[in-house]
Amino acid sequence: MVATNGQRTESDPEGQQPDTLRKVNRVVIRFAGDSGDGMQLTGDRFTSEAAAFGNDLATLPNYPAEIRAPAGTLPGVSSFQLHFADYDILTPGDRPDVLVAMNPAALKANLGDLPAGATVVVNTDEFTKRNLKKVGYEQSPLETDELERFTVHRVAMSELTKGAVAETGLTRKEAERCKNMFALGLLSWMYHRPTDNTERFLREKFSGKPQVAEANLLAFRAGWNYGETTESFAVAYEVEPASLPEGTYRQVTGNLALAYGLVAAGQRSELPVFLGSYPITPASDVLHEMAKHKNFGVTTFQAEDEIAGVGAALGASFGGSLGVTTTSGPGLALKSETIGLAVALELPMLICDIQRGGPSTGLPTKTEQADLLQALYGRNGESPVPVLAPRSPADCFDIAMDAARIALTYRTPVLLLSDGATANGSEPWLIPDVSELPDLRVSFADSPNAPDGSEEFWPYQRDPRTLAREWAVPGTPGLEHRVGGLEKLDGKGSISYDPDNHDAMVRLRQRRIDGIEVPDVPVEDPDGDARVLVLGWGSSYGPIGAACRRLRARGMPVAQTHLRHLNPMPGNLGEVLRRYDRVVVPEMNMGQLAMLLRSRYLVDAQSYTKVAGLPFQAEELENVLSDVVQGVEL
Amino acid sequence: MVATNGQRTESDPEGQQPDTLRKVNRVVIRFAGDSGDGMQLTGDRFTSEAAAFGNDLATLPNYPAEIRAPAGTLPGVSSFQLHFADYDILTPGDRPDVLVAMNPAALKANLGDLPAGATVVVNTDEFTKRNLKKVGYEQSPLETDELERFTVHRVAMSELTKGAVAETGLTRKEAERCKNMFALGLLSWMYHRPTDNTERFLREKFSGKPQVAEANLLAFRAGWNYGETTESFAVAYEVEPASLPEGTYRQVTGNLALAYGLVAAGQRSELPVFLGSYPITPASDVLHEMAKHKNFGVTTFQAEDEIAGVGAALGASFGGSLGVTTTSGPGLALKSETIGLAVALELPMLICDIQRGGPSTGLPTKTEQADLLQALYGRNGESPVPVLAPRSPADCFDIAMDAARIALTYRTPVLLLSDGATANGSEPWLIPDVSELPDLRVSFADSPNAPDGSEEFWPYQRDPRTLAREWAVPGTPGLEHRVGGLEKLDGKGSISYDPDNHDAMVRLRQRRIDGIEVPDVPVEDPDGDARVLVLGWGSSYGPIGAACRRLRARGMPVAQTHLRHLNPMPGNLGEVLRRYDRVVVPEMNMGQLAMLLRSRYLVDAQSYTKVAGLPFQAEELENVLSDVVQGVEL
Amino acid sequence: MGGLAGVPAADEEYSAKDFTSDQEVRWCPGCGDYAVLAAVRGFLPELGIKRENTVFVSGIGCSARFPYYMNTYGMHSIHGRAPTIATGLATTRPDLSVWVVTGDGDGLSIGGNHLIHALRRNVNITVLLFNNRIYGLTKGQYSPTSDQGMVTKSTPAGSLDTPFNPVSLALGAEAGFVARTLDSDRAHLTETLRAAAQHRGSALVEIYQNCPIFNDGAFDVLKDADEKQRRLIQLRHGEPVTFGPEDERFGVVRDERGELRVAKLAEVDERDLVVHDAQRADTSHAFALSRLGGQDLDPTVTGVFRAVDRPTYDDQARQQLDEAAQQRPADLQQLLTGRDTWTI
Amino acid sequence: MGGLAGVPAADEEYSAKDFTSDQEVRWCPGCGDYAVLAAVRGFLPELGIKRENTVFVSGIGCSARFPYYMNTYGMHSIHGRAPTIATGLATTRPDLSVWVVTGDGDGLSIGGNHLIHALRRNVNITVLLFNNRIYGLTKGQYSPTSDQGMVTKSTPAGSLDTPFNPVSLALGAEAGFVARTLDSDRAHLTETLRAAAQHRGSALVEIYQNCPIFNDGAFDVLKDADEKQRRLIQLRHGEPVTFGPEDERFGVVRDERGELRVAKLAEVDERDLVVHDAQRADTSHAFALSRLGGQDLDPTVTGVFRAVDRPTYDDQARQQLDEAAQQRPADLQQLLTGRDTWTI
Ligand SMILES: Cc1ncc(C[n+]2csc(CCOP(=O)(O)OP(=O)(O)O)c2C)c(N)n1
Ligand SMILES: Cc1ncc(C[n+]2csc(CCOP(=O)(O)OP(=O)(O)O)c2C)c(N)n1
Ligand code: SF4
Ligand code: SF4
Ligand SMILES: [Mg+2]
Ligand SMILES: [Mg+2]
Repeated sequence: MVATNGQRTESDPEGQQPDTLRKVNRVVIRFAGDSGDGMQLTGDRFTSEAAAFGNDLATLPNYPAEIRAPAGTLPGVSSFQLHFADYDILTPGDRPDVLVAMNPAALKANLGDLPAGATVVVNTDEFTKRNLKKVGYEQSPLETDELERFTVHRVAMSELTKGAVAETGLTRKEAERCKNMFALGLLSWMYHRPTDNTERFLREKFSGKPQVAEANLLAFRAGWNYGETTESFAVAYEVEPASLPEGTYRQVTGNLALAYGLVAAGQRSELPVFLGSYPITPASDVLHEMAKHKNFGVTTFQAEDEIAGVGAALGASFGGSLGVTTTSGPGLALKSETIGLAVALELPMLICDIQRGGPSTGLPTKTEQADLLQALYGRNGESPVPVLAPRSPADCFDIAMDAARIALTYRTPVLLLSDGATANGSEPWLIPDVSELPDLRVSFADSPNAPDGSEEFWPYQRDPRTLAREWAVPGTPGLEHRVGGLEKLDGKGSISYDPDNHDAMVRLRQRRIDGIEVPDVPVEDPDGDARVLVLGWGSSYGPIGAACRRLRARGMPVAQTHLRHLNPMPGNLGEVLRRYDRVVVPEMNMGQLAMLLRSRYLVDAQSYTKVAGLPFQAEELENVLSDVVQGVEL
Repeated sequence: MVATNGQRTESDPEGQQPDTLRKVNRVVIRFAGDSGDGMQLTGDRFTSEAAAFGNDLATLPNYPAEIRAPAGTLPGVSSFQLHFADYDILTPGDRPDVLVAMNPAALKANLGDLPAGATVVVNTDEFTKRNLKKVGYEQSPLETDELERFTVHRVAMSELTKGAVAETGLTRKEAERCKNMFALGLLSWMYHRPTDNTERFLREKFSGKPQVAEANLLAFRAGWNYGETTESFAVAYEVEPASLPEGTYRQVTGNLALAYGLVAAGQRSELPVFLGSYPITPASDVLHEMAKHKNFGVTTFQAEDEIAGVGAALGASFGGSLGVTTTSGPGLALKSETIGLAVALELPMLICDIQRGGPSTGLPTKTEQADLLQALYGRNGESPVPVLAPRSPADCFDIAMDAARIALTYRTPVLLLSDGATANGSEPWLIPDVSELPDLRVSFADSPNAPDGSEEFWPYQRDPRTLAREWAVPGTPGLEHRVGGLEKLDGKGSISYDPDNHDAMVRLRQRRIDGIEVPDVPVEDPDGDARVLVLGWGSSYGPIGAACRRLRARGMPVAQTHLRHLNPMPGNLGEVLRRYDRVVVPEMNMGQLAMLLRSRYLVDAQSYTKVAGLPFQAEELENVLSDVVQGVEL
Repeated sequence: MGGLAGVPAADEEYSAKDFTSDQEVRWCPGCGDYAVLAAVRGFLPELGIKRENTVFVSGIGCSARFPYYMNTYGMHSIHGRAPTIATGLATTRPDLSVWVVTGDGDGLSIGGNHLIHALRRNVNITVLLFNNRIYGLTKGQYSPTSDQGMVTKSTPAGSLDTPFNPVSLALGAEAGFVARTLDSDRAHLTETLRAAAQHRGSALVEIYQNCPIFNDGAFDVLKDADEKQRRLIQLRHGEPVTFGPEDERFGVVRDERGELRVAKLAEVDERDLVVHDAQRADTSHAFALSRLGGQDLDPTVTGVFRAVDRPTYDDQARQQLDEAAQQRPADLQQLLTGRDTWTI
Repeated sequence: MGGLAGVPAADEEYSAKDFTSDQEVRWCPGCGDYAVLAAVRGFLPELGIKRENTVFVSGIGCSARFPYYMNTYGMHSIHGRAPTIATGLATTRPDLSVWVVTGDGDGLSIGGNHLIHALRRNVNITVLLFNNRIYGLTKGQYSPTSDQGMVTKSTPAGSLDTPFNPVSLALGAEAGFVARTLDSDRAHLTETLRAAAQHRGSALVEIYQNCPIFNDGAFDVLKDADEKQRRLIQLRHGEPVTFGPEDERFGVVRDERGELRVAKLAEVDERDLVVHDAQRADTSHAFALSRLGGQDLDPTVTGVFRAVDRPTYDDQARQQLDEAAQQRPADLQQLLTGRDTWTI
């Protein structure tokens, strides 16, 4: 295999020796086909196989906003990219080493991303005149020199599949629908994957339809055998297990890890969890997942809209539950007034925004980081809320737990900013030992607390350290009280129009959030000689990290740090920033974090921005950063 | 009269001479009473008298959030402060020279604001045991030494009023309700005001109830005569007309000026105006006012909620009207998703936020400037909108016109940030000559514009200078097209999921807003030797200006500039900021503009913040600034 | 199962005073809200549930100040959203009696969607809709229940839209319990609240409420002794629908086309009188009654239009949780571990 | 005055093709939306109005892509808000024919409030509600019209709430025009659209629409020839309500309690049959019909339930403007100057 991106195969450093089983360190595969072709499932299965084998991995699904755009068209192309390796990797990969193209549209849409020398596997059966015309090919690219830079495998997948499953008696149309499993079988052979899991998976998935299960299995095996037996696939590759930290791993997507984190927060706080939500891409899957865990005391409520979702969550919090709401950018906009109420009420609540391309409906299935300022400031009046962001799919679990810690300790709504790439991407996750998860238990108020000895309950009486107010839930005798959105007297909590009290309360709410304990930010600067610091937040962690590795491998020192806490910011951040000659902040927005840093620390942080609905590529950041590093070295 | 705040009477520089008619340069009067006592009306009438007399003036109403809190209680106190002078003044005054207190609650609530030597006029009839007890007075303050620092006039206003109007045959209760006119009459005598207007006003207001009109007139005259005849009022004062720029003036509140500006924008653009709104304090009066001007082609629509209000406005804009929506902070939060749509659609629309105290319901009848960041960033995705803010009540007219200019020229929603103090405050307004108002006419697209000669209409084809897209309204033959919230291909306007197009469109939308022409900001630095710059925005213009005058009068140089355009900012601002050693930014929030300036210009702008629901006082800013000026002089 | 099943019983006898908070009541003199407050304070003790297990949630408006005046738990939330908050609370806390206080603007204008969804969903909450046919707190704009043509601050030339009939709207939204009553009739108000509290599921009680400041006298015809007799129908389950003064009784009959109309009792056959049945599954009966006189209050139908039991959202949601817990233990470690793992 | 009064007449004859935009239609194969699109494209030419004076406004959802496929003016707005945009447009532009396309999620869940207010307000717009009883675009969560107990992505243990009956809801919200039809019956769909377009004021047309991907076959019983005959009622103004196959006709009668029910035609007196009258002022008649069979489609009542004229919001709003203009000239200088001025 001609390895790409500076990675060389181990056994074959020059990529010449025509072996039958060759070792490589890492591979990026992209499955691409029509929305109806089942590419997400195929990618998912291959990912599971890689995970089961012990590779490190990262994935990037990409699908259209339409449920099913017209078959065979460019807008209808759906793809799934997977990066797996024998070492710890950071991104789903910039450019595929292998593209599986199930039809001409899939080929055309993805060709531009391939490096020279890549492998292309095409389903020739779909390269009909009609299909070619749909995407504007005059002549089949399989017959021109358009693919000459690539190694092309032409496979009649549809027909082979139909042949393989004929015995099941499915209709031709049903039979053909198994061709994605043929492709999976073929790729599984090429990369020497274990197949048991997939076979088991297929049997379970179609347990109600044994005929379909059988057909999928047959197709899968046919694909494998096709690789094994045909001449055209002279070589198979092997990617050894990665040497990750010891422990038991599983594969998680960001949304799954987030849902687990929320369930775990409920368990560790011993509070019921109430999720009030309204479906929206790419957040809906968190609702779907949470709905499965009623046995953990998790109530899910699909509300009539986003406002009702967050309102119900707040009502549940008032009643002593851990109220949660999940959404994406447009939904966050709608929730903003109610989040403001939660700020005034000083009740714990989690608001998870899985960011997507904006403004407005924007690019609903694409990723972006452009809701940071909305999260911080998208409410009337001074209404500070803590903001956290996971840096990778698996990190969603920890971030959810930490968000719950902050919400419960400080009695505040907390905003968690994930994004489409994190939500749908996946990676191996070192399964935590539950007994070692943080203890999140809280105590509810149970007795009068008025400092004047009046035996009254004052709902805005505070813990002097955290400034958190007491949480007295309905049903507690003697603590009857009223809360609301009007300004209230500190301590007593009654309505107050007093100017000085208002000023004091505004500052107090700010101080409470500013005072939240968040860990110092660690800096990765292996040789300690970097003069350039790269700082990011959220899902850009992977590509930034990969770019830094590449620079260092090229002998260019660069320091990296990554913010998981956006508000308040880590206490050492100012000092860290001032340590470097240059600070570069790559963001998938127009420079929102950079603005905050510049304002707060008066540091001339430079933005590098891309707002294209796709994650950064390690390569592009490598180029940007190498220019900066070379600049300061001059 | 003992003049306060460094202002001395002209004819009596030492304040000693016991004259019968004495000239003063400026007076601050506060009328205070129960919510039911008609203090807003009383203040309003006095203001009209002062205006008619040609004084410069500024007003500050202050009333509770309840419609009518229990009579006689502190929360029920309503007041109206008025500052009038023989020169151009900037604020409604820090501390009243005269307090009219209609009951014990009004006295107690306002006493703390009075400078030593102030005049207090009380309605003794209300100082009953019961009323005193309601506000916690053990003994009447009229009988203790609590008021010894003031000149107190004890007037049995209720009884005197009842006596005066007895002949009309009104019930005692109805009769007593005229006591505010008695107070007005008395004060009108004290300050030598012309009374014709008030008499005419009363006759018109109660034209349907001649008995009531008569009673109010009698009470008003009784008050006047009381001043004229009783011994206790030895002195009357005179404040000469102010020497403002030549022209014809009237008095306007901010909300009135804003409504007029919107009507004028419709007339000057020759577009119908459509206001979609939902009532909310302190914005409702704009809706009420606009509803009166249907003869100007103004449609007002009270929607079911804020979202429907802005949605309808956007629909009207799509149809070729000037769509407008008015609201306050919580309503802006609700409108944010739709404003995002307007950003994507690139249609002109005005969104007016009359800011009030937050967060959440906050202090609905108080003023604040804490929606600036919400206005800028309170939407999902990158969705830049221009933001403007009036600096005084009369300035609302010009700002509305300018906001319309920007919206129409650049095809963009525009946010206008007024606030409670500006909205309800009033000042003299030099009535503009309509023929000299800016010409806001636009031209709608009327023919195909595809650059490829295809005779198609491309809705996102742009003016190369403004980057504004064409506005083709339904009903135009041949230009049928569809717009929407999904990302679209530049030029053609069809849906596009192309990554590069998205990136380009995000930058284009930003560039279009950044490129809006706004005037350079002028700096007031009379001697050119200031090292400290004070910069504000919105309604703090008055107190900042007054504070600067005082400093300069004390020989301390200070420069002042004020932002009316918050986004984009004036082109010369960076240069202006860098000219000074120190930049101080007073804001009625936690430093929102300061944050923007620091980030954008990397200038160490220092915030001075107060979030108490009340405007700055000139005195407090004088103190803050004098410390800063002295600091740099060291 | 009654509306209060699951709410712990009080172990003391309360009086109205126990439900009175220390906050001074701040409505305008003469406001109808006072009467409703007094009725609620007076009625709650008879429910016999713990005071601390009672919660009032309101939106924004004059009426929305209600919770401050009740010595129970309470939340004065934001405009229109009280039903959403109550839904989260009621779903997670079967031991609470949850009340929503809203106005014609709060509940029918900005909050209309939450209201109709709460009713259809059938969460165990009781909604008191204070209908004064005006926006009080914002000082007198027309509301979705104002008379057509009404001149208000925002409609100087008269309002244009057809008002909602809140009872019809609720019935169209699948409400299980809908009633109407009057601020000024304490006995009827109390009786209606009692029925609402006993109902398990979402209950809507529309209360005609006078706003002396911005819409004074909107319901005066129902307060004038004569007019009241002539107009006011009080529905009673199982009884024929009749009303009117002793000397001139009226009854409701169904005409040839199937429509309800008012007739002189003397002129109709008693057997033709419509008999009220609040428990009919078919909502058409209650709906037809709601159309008998509407905005013009002539006649005015009050009482319980419909009281039909069906499983509540919150009971079922909790049941799903219980069933899941019985089927699968809450083993967090097992959940996190899942089935496809590998060990390094 | 008809729904299209004020819209300029076309000076050419259009065909369906004229209403077809250059955008490729992107619904799933077999989606019911195709049939509705074809019907609308085919029907619009007969209205005889200028194409450029036709506007489609939609929210978000699969169905909301509709405007892209129409060669008219159009806006694909945001979730649930299309009625608000249409309201602003229709009020300011009497020369346009304004259509709203919405789904059961878009129009009844997030957008429910705007829908009921548009109906009560009676703005001259026509709302097509594509009811597939599921959220299509977000891939299969239950909607406010999904069957109770339905297992969907968001309700793995079955949904809990009672669905809305959109026709009942609209009638409870004072709608002047309400109809129901089917994606698969082109003739009936066209006929219904025709009636809706002719109606001046807000018109709601509920269209049962199949989503083969996430809720396939929801309306299959109405497509099966036999079942359809047994279940489908097509209301016709002025005619008795009857249906059923030749050999077993049914009719709708009113029972002793005044409720509507289905009876075998053979077993009832023809004179007892309910005669449909879409123009009755009393909504109760239409409402009762809407309760005859509901979620279970047994029977399924289609056609125009109610078509009652009353002044529209937008006509009246424009009239107020005209009247004001006649009374007071638009003298801006005079307005700005006002009455209390002083000169320096
Ligand atoms: C989001 C939002 N929009 C508008 C308002 C202003 N507002 C407060 S109460 C109210 C209407 C009150 O009317 P109603 O519900 O009938 O209550 P009432 O005062 O008549 O009791 C409005 C428009 C607000 N507080 N918040
Ligand atoms: C504010 C907002 N919330 C949620 C969504 C996600 N969303 C898009 S369409 C939709 C529901 C679609 O259902 P329906 O209206 O029935 O249309 P269908 O797809 O079935 O035609 C949802 C929840 C969104 N786009 N915007
Ligand atoms: S304004 Fe009306 S509703 Fe509000 S408190 Fe006063 S009387 Fe009551
Ligand atoms: S998901 Fe359903 S409704 Fe949406 S396009 Fe596909 S078939 Fe139609
Ligand atoms: Mg009201
Ligand atoms: Mg649907």
